[in-house]
Amino acid sequence: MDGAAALPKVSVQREDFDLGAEQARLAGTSRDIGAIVSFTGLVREITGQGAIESMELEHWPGRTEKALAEIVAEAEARWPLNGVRAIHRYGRLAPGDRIVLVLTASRHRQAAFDAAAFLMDYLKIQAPFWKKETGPEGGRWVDARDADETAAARWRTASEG
Amino acid sequence: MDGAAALPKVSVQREDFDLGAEQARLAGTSRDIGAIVSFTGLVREITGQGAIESMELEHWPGRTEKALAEIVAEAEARWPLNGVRAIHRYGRLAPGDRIVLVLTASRHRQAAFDAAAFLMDYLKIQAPFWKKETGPEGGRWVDARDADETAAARWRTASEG
Amino acid sequence: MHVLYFAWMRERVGYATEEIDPGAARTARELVETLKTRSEGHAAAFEDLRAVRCAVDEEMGDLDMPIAGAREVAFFPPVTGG
Amino acid sequence: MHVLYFAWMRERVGYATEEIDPGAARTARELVETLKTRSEGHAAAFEDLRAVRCAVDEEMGDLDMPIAGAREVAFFPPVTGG
Repeated sequence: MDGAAALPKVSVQREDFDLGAEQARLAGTSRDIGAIVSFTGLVREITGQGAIESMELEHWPGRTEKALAEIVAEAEARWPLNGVRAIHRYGRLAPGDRIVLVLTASRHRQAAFDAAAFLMDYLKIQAPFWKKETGPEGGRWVDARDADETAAARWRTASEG
Repeated sequence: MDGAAALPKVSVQREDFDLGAEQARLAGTSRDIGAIVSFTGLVREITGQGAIESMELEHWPGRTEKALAEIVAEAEARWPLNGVRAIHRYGRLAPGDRIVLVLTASRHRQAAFDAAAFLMDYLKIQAPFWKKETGPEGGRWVDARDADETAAARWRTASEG
Repeated sequence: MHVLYFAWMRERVGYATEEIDPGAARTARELVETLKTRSEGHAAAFEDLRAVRCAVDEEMGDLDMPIAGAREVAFFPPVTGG
Repeated sequence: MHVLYFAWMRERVGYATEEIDPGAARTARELVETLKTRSEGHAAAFEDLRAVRCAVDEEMGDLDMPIAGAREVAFFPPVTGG
């Protein structure tokens, strides 16, 4: 894998990321990858409280990286992955900005799709990030969505039920 | 959308594609996209017939583009998409080369994930491409996989059953 | 009538397209019976019809599709793209 | 014992961390009862416990987690990343 093992699987950073470069790095010189799925999450302008001007992402330094690493390890235990990468930004973001990237590589497409969806579902409920939106009426902390609990629960049913 | 409507949704081409550039083009200046999913399919070296040297992708010019456009239109009818893009290569490819790219953009992640998986499942059984692998024992046409029919069938059950 | 062949069917027939008179053939399957007699290559291409798909005027379907009035019939193995 | 607050709990308390003596508190929930009395901000932060999650020495759990011997307890609202 030409040193691919040395690539970080998880990053929590203020800076933006480059999808093309990250995917190229993940694929490396492998000839055994048949499928790569990426998920990019972006800041939407229109939210529950109308048009926002910006968003501030708070996190728990140290614990966040650990949470992402745990979720990545769980995905690697569940699916045969040739590679996996998760990047989550924090700090001040504007509408249209990228927030999160998840990349999964596997021999076959179903494993890559499922692992990427799993990573996003678990990240949503387990990684210690909190969003505060700033709109015309000031700042407002985003409420957690019941739908995110439901989305994550389907993976528990699939593996334990 | 700053002319985004003029971007082609479907391309069948000999040339490689650039994931980062394609995703940037799809997102454009939108502030309404919350999720973008990409799927990249690659040529694997080890296949059913051992290590291959190259692969030749034949297609049906004209009809292929029509098939991809039909699948894209079906995805747009099923999910609320802000954008969708499908690129499929033909001609001679080597292990590690990219074959296909599917990109879906939506407000929420589930629609983007589902639409991308649907596009790939349908493309696999409906787009007129045929793969011929060349290995140590010569050329061999790749057999269609029953698993691809099964994968596509789940979308029929979900919508009609 | 224009007939197209793809992938290993094209290789077995020896060429990608030909013009033929469908005669009394009313379906793709009946057309196959005529085509099989044209050469050993044709016979080999149509040897196992379970592995043959077709399209009449670019409309995908099975071998029982009617071909009356069609300009073009295409024969090919199950697709393997993606 | 080190106590951490995040997001709107941090804002209501007025700061992100504090050192406290847990006294006789055996669980995070019992610790909350002590913390609530420290200021109006603390009381506001813990006003609706259904909206409060916690972690003891970085182990996520519910308010009934034991805190005996813990170096650190964190309180935060449900997470909203991704």
